[in-house]
Amino acid sequence: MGLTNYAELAAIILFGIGFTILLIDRNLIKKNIGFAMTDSGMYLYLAAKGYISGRKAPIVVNGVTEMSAYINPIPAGLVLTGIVVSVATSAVMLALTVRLYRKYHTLNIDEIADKARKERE
Amino acid sequence: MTVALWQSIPFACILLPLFGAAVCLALPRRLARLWATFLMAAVTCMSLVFLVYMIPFGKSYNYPMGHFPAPFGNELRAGTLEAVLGLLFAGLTLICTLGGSRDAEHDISEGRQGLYHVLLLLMEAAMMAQVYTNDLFTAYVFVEIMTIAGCGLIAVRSEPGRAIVSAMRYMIMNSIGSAMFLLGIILIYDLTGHLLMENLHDSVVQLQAGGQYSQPLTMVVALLCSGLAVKSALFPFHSWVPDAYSTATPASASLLASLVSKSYIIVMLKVVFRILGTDVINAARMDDVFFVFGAAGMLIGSAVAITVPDVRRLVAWSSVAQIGYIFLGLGLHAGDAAVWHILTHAAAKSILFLSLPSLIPAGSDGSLRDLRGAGYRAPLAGVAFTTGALSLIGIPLMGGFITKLTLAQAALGAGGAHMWISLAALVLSTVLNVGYMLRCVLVFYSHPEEDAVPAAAPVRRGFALASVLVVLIAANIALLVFAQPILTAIRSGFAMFD
Amino acid sequence: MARVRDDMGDTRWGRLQRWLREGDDSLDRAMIAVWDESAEPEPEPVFTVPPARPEQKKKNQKHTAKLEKLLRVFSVIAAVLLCVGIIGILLHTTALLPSFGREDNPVHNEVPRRYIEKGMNEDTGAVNIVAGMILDYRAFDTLGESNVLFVAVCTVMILLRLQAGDPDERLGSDTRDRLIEPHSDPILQVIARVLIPLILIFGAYVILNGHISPGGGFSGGAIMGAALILHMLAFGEKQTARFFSYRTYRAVSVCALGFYALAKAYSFFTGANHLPSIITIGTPGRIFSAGLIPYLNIAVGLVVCCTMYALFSLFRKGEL
Amino acid sequence: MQILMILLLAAVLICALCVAFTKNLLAAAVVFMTQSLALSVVWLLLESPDLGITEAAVGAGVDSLLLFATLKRIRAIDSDARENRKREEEQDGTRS
Repeated sequence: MGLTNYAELAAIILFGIGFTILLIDRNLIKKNIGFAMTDSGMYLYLAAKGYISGRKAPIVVNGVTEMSAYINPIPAGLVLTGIVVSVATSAVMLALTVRLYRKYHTLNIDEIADKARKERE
Repeated sequence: MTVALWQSIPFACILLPLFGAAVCLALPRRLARLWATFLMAAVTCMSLVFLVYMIPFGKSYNYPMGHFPAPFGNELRAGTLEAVLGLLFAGLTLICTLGGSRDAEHDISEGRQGLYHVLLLLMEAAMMAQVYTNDLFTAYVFVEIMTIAGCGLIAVRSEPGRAIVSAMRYMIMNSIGSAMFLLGIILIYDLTGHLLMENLHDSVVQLQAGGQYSQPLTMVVALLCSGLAVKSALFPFHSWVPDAYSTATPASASLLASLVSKSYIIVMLKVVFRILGTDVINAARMDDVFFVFGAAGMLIGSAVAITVPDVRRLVAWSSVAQIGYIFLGLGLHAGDAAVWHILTHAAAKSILFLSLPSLIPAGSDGSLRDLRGAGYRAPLAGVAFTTGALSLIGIPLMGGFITKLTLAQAALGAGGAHMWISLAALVLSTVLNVGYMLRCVLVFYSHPEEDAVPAAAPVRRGFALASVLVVLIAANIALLVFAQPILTAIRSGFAMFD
Repeated sequence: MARVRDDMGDTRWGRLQRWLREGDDSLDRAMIAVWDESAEPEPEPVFTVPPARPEQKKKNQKHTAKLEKLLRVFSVIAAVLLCVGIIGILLHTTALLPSFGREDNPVHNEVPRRYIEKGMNEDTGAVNIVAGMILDYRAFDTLGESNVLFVAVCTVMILLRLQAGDPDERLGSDTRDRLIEPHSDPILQVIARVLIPLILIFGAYVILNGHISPGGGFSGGAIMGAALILHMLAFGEKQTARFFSYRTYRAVSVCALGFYALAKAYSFFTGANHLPSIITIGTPGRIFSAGLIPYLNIAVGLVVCCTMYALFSLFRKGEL
Repeated sequence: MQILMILLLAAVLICALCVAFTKNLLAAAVVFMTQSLALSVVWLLLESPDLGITEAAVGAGVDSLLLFATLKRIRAIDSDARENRKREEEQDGTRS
């Protein structure tokens, strides 16, 4: 059983969509989801790099410790770290969103910037 | 290889604040402040001792984090350059925290002050980790700690509104930068199979020689460098800087402006000189990108600073320009000029941000009009601001002058269009610098009009700020007096850097 | 003196001097509009249409609506183009990279070889090689990662925890709104009473077996945090507050993170100095084997569990 | 297996597009949660069970819960503001 390169393809498209939402969408919550998607895309890409067709997950079974039996454990470990980091970041962004909404009653970042500028003047 | 006890200092400099941050959460407010200050002082002392031992030692060494040798576990690496930067970061964190403590007490509500000190300690740990780490992924994780802690430090101010807006902008810009940086790490990991910097460098040299992966390598260079440039607020990505620096409490502002944006540049230095090597950077034309954006940042940052009436925003805009100088240094392959400017700018910018609150009268929004005669009302702060301003202007015999001298030397060495553009940019931005900085100083020392309302009595900021300002003035002068040995140390550090 | 300045006031030199000495901003205002927010990603002129005379208003509104529609179309097109551009460049790069799923890729070098071949029996003692990697070989990363969660909770607390004396405390009354108050739903409560112990036990299993089977502190901690969140949703925050408050969070995370930092400091220090370590790897496959890994997993699990609940609770009611 | 993988990846991408084009934030959050769930199965197919569990618990679980909590909080802020306004109007009415 082998998987062809679909995972990387999907990962890149996911990254592209997420990055575009992060850049273009003016809604803060959508921006946040876009950021999370960007990260998922990258992690999918990284995890696909560790895959070797026909091999098993890196959990030692029956004491077999040969390289040829398992896939590469490093990308999985890195992704594990990354997932947690991205949840932390998105929690902070959401908290900022709540504070901003409480103050300005809108989620649109342009309107918020407008109102903040008026406040300054 | 046996490891001397002093060689464990970088490890202690990272782990001590990390541990201290967890403990700090449990302490009551006043004790938390004492504890944080104590830890910062301890880290500063250790960094000083480390530098004293490091200079005669004369070569860099690797320090494994765990029981596993080179490519298998995490590693730290320290040389003279790291020791100098470590001392700068530890010392300035302490100084900024102390100098801004009275304002922080005033700006931050009581329930948040404990958390504020937790954030400061985590920030210090992350910065020390940036300085000493020898592993790209570790750098990413600690970059994220710094990003989030920086967001907290901007938003910690009790006043809602603009501080939060600027924190949000900061966060969006930084997450774009993080995404690019992480993608760069993933691609380079895929190409080489390593995350440790020396191994990465060996593989990259091989790939470069093989010529098979030149396009992906260019992509890696672009992603890593532009991700870090976005995070360090290089010119077109600076939109959050003026708001964030002018609304944050002075300690946070000086910390963010003088240290945090610099530590992304430290990672950048590692990427450029240790991982990729200048050959790969040149092949990808990244040096020209640095050069162009650095020069543009220098000019535009200064040009805006000269028009801004609010003195805090003025200083913030000048930061945009100063980051431009550092990137110009990178673009001209003058790493020593870049590092020297990191030192100068950190010392000068923290003095500006810390002296400003004493100069701005209570109830003013910080526009220059209210600041007439401020230099007489708060003499020490006035002298401090003037010192910082003169250093940034780069009048002969001040820190900024040596930056400009080294940059000009590098430009002359580069020749061609690079030379003319950078010389022109240097001259023009120096003129603009003189314009806005001298303007501030002149306003501070002009007599207030007789019919003006007498300003309210200045807030007493006490002994801590006064001593901090004296130390910073001394540091700015010391940078000038010891310029030659420091530059030698930086250059020898570069020799053992890659 | 004042008279002299009056005379000079209109000359260029006088203006420059005034600008230098007084911070006169007449010179600046025009420039500010151009520069100060020059980095706005999309300066939208639509929202800043100046107030117009009534007869112009209707025309302006029509004009604005048209402009807005145009802008929206433009932004969609820009988004699609940008998206396609990013995807195109990256796909082109990927096509040149080492191909997918092959065993001779540069990624599969001596590092994973050592992790797999020596990981369980000599180095870490963890059957789950990924757990051995993140908690032993590359433990420094993971230490940083736990602190990312810690710093995130601190920042969220700064942002959302209600403070006495905050200027916007009055605005925080949304947290006491009845929309937030849970409805006590008997069906939910009965199911929760059955499910919560099961979820907690499963979370504990995932944490404790982190070095033997898939899982570990992060996933197990998140599962246990979900149980706490479910408890709060089903029985109301007052019930949950009886056993989980800010003091609990503080105590647990201080102990767990402190232990984590100290334990890892010990192992880093002995490792770097080539000192013998008292930590042994034990018999692979047992619960208490693999040196520090199970204890670190427990510490991480506790931190993550408290973090997840704390985050949710802060978002929900602005209090812990 | 291959077909399952393709289906899941297609689902992930469709979810991403839906999020990009929807205006309804709650729908976006739910769709995002679905996407995380599909991804967690993809991790399993890529032989990384650790990631599968973590993504299911952290990505699909906690991250979406935080999104829901935020949306709920925003609604509460809205209704709070409405009530305040109503109260103020009533006060104005009684005064005049």
